[in-house]
Amino acid sequence: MSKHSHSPSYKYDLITFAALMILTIITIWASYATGGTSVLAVSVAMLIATIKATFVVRNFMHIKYDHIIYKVFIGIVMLLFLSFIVLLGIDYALR
Amino acid sequence: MGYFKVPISGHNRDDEGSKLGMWLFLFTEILLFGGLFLVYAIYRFQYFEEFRIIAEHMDITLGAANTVILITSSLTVALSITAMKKDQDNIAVLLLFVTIALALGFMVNKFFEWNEHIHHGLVMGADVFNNLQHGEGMFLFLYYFMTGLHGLHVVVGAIILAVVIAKIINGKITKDNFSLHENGGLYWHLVDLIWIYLFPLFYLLH
Amino acid sequence: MDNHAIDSHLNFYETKRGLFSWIFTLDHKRIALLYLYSISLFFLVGVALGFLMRLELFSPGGQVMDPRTYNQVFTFHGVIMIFLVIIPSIPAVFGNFFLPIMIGTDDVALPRLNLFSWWLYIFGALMALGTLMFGNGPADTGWTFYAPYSVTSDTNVSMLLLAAFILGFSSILTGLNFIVTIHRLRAPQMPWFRMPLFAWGLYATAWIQLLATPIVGITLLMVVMERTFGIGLFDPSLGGDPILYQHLFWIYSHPVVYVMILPAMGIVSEVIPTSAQRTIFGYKAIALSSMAIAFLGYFVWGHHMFTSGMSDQARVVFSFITFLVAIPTAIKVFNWIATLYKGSIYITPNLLWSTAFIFNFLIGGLTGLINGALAADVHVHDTTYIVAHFHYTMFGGTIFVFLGALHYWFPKIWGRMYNQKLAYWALGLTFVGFNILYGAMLTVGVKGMPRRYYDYLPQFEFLNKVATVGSWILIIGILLMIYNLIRSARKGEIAPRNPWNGVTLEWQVPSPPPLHNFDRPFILSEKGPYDFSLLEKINEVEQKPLDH
Amino acid sequence: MFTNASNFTNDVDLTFAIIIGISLFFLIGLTALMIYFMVRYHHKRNPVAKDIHGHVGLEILWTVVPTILVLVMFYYGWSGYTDMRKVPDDAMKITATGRMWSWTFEYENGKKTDTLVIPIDKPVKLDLLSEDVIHSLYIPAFRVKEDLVPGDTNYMWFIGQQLGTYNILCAEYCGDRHSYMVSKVDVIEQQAFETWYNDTTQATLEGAEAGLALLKQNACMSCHSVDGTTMVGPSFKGLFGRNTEIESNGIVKNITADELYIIKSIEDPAADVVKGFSNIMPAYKDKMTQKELEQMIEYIKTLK
Ligand code: HEA
Ligand code: HEA
Ligand code: HEC
Ligand code: CUA
Ligand SMILES: [Cu+2]
Repeated sequence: MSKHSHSPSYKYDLITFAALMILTIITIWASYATGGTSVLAVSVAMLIATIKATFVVRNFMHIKYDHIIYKVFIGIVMLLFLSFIVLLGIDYALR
Repeated sequence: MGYFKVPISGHNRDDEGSKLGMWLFLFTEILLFGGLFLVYAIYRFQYFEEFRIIAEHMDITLGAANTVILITSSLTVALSITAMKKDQDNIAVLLLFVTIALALGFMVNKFFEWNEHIHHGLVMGADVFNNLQHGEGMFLFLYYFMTGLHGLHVVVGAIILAVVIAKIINGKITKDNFSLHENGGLYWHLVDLIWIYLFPLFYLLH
Repeated sequence: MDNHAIDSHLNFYETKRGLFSWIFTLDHKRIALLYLYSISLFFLVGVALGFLMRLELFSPGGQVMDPRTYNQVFTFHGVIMIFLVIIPSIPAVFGNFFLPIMIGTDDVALPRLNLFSWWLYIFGALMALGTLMFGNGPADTGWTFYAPYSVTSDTNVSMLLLAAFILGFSSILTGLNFIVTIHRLRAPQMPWFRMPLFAWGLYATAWIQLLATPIVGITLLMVVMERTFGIGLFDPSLGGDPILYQHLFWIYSHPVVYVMILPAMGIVSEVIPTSAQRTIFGYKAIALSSMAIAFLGYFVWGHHMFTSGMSDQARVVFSFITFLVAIPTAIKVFNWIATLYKGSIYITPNLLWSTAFIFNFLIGGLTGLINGALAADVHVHDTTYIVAHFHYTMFGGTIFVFLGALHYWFPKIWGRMYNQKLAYWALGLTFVGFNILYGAMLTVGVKGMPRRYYDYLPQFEFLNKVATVGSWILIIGILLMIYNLIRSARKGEIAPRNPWNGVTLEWQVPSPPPLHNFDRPFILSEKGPYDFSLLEKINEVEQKPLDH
Repeated sequence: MFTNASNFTNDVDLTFAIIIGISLFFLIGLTALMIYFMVRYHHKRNPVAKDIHGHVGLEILWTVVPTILVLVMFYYGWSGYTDMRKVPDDAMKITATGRMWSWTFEYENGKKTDTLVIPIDKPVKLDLLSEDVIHSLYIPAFRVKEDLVPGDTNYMWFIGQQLGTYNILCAEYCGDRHSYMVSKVDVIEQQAFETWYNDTTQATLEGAEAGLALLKQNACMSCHSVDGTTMVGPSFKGLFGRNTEIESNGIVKNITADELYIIKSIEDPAADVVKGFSNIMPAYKDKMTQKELEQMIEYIKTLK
């Protein structure tokens, strides 16, 4: 079992939940506000989704309290995926 | 230089090891979906108009409802792990049951949604579908593929959680030994995580 | 230790017997052997297909089969060799057997998962073989499964794709297991930079298996779906983009060539210090260059697509990064050779397989540089030059090391010595045959003979004949080696613990090892894994066995 | 190597020569060093090994030198390649179409051929199209190659600099007869080219003769023989009036090949699939006129 430096608390989970719900409402609202179709809309939606994902990973999945190596790994995986997108972009945007 | 004993063994319990293994597996899952996200990204820009038009058929309300369901289920799993750590077995089990119920709700919702599409002929093989623009068909296919694969993960996740429930009741999972519970939780959060991206990509961006 | 002491006078073969004790075993050594035997079996099938192709290409015109069959043969040959032989080969066999021993533990971290990946492997393999029986004949698409041909071909492509998908997961799980094992089960006195280099190679490999394989998995699945539902994900007549398929395929399939070569490089880094009886030159450089290769290897996939119609800028970017990967590889080669300097070298078949590897891999790697150069690749792309390049790296590289490793660890695995004289002969024939075969293909490729050609223009005949003759010499060499190894495993002299005077942990356990690997405390040096000043101490133990 | 057949041969061969030169240096040098060490430091000659853990200076040296060398290689590959993508404005445009398993070249005046004919010393641009799967147009002597991707437009250009006939090969695997998807490029004098270019007598052929020309032009001959050998499809020899077993919508039946059947087989080959063959023939519906169909059948009738 992993050592947790914090004491478990329901409140913490509930706050995270509240944040996720609020972000869900914001992203729906934003999709209407941005017209839902432009490049801007896609970027905003992805940005909000990423903020939500960060909450889930950090708070629900306890990355905040885990060994630093997990953060490094997650960073590498994200970097990898982003570079795939960038390299594909170099082809598709310039073809 | 020195003499020492053989330390840890592959057959001993190693919770940190199991958790590491689970995380590595989650990375694999993320990249499995990642391939699909790459395809989506490319075609989204290639067929911007078609994707927009066909996305009109998506029901935001149903999508939002499922988003709320999944986030809530993520909460209940997180709470049940907290309960486990506090040695409140009964609450933990109860919360897991709620999670599975929510998973079921998600799938029922999904079923109605797909049913609706099929009813309108928006499915591979139907005439309406065959007459769609190429980009529109692509969108629908990716929609079925990605949400279908995601649905499969929901089912698998629910089964894992059911096993966890059984083991808690049997006393095999306890305050000092809840690695499976924790890992099941991690898997469940991944399911939520992926949906967080699927929701805007398929429902919101029209 | 104490709790294991009871049965440690039995080796791991003797603890239990019977078929079930093998196919349901959780012992990493037995799982390794299960892999070895199944891989060898499929390997022989693949070899036979390679032999058939060479017969067909002996002269222009049809020789022994028709075009469709030829296409199915090279596809099956490629799929077997890549997915069933070379990807699992070193990690699943030698990694499984020696990684836990070399880092001082008694098994991998997740033994059940280990067994499960072998079963997945067998399941996938049977499915691949199943295409011979079910549907409209085995696939004829080439191992690259390029769309739209793979979408429209009427052969049983779908089943082969599913098989590859399953085999991919087997490979992912092996990698996952190794990462956890290396993170969690290293002996307490073995920090990262005192791990044997083979472990470093496996660690780098495992990350590629873990993070690249799922992408090709899902891509192959997309093709299956496309074939089943008639959707145009990659088929241009339905709006798809075939080049996107190529991107997704190579995002995995370039990194996977480093899955093949990095563990092999790890083994070479073990054999050379043992043979030279001195420490490795530039330990950290070799260890870190494995990680660098694994990392950079993710970003070069586009070099397989220089003529595909990708944007010109992308071609330049990919060409540039391709050249960067060559640098860490060069570092390794230089360090190996420097390790021989001022050593006290014992010439053994082990060492010669490794040096033969270095020679072949130099040719393979250096021809890779020509492929990476844009102007030159336009000419040699999809010619037999490429075929020779990848046989030089995969066969001359990985498989040579695999065979070398069989010799190096033979005494440890089977507890007997092999016949050295026969081993030299087998190696010699294999090496000569190999270079005739692929040297000729290299040349005929530069002259412009495209690959996957059933028939060819008359001006290519001479070199093709040379290649075919080379394949005969090669196969004689391999058969001789197989004969020698099988005979020695049954009748060879009994091997001591440490026949080659190595110092890594596997030489401190009995040959063959007991079920829980160690029968006594082992010795580790603070100066790293290759500290030969310990040799006397290690071998001393052998003379006076400890009392249990 | 080092011919002058096209304007790219020099650049490509130079890139080759440079990389091979550097490679041979390392291959021979490292192999020799390896063998020397094995002999010089054999345990009989050197019983006590010396532990050397490494040398920072050397590590830096053999990182920096290869880095410089690969940058040189990259540069030559890149500069040779840049020219291949810069088409001069005055290039003659030809559309090259690939299909299973033949080539068609269409000139600006509508002239269609199955071999490429180009004037010497004049830049030529090929627009590359494919009708089915990916092919790749490869002229080894010219050192050029580019894929023909269905649904996409690729291009290549070159200048033929030496009179003569060179091979065109298909370099991307495209199915059963991939290795037979070959053609030629004729590099001829400007004068001769103009005569050839303006000659359109082909259209004046009549009857069975025209039929044969059409069969060749439409690539039928890449799958069907006229001498009775079975290639990818059934032979045309004796086809007319033959009793054939076909599968039509999953039902197997026997028919006699008459005009209607043959026309149907050409326009919609998937409808009736001859037993023992796969359904891979492309449909030619709307690609041929009634007259052309008749001419082809007329020719097929002559093959008894
Ligand atoms: C084990 C497998 C393996 C390995 C290790 C490699 C290693 C390399 N490969 Fe290879 N490759 C394949 C397997 C492998 N390849 C396969 C299977 C294909 C074809 C797939 C198909 O189409 O079916 C292929 C195809 C292929 C292509 C595509 C060709 C084409 O289709 O047109 C290219 C292009 O750049 C390429 C490049 C390289 C390079 C630059 C390396 C480098 O990593 C090599 C680095 C090594 C060295 C450089 C030698 C050692 C260094 C020195 C001695 C120092 C001196 C060096 C310098 C001065 C730099 N490979
Ligand atoms: C590891 C990979 C591997 C290996 C070992 C081989 C081995 C051989 N290959 Fe390979 N080949 C491929 C991978 C490999 N191939 C791939 C990926 C392709 C591309 C397919 C495609 O285009 O889609 C290809 C394509 C290919 C072609 C080109 C087809 C074409 O483009 O037209 C040819 C042509 O001759 C050929 C020939 C051979 C021959 C004669 C052998 C061998 O038969 C030579 C004999 C070798 C041995 C006899 C030895 C090795 C022994 C062992 C490993 C020991 C086993 C262990 C025990 C017994 C314990 N191969
Ligand atoms: C890609 C290969 C290919 C090409 C190109 C091709 N065919 Fe075919 N053809 C086939 C195959 C395979 C069959 C048998 C299966 C079927 O009936 O569809 C066939 C069947 C036929 C038949 C029926 C033969 C019989 O024995 O009943 C005719 C007639 C025919 N083709 C004519 C043509 C003509 C005319 C052309 C060119 C305009 C042509 N084909 C081009 C592959 C091809
Ligand atoms: Cu066309 Cu190969
Ligand atoms: Cu590559």
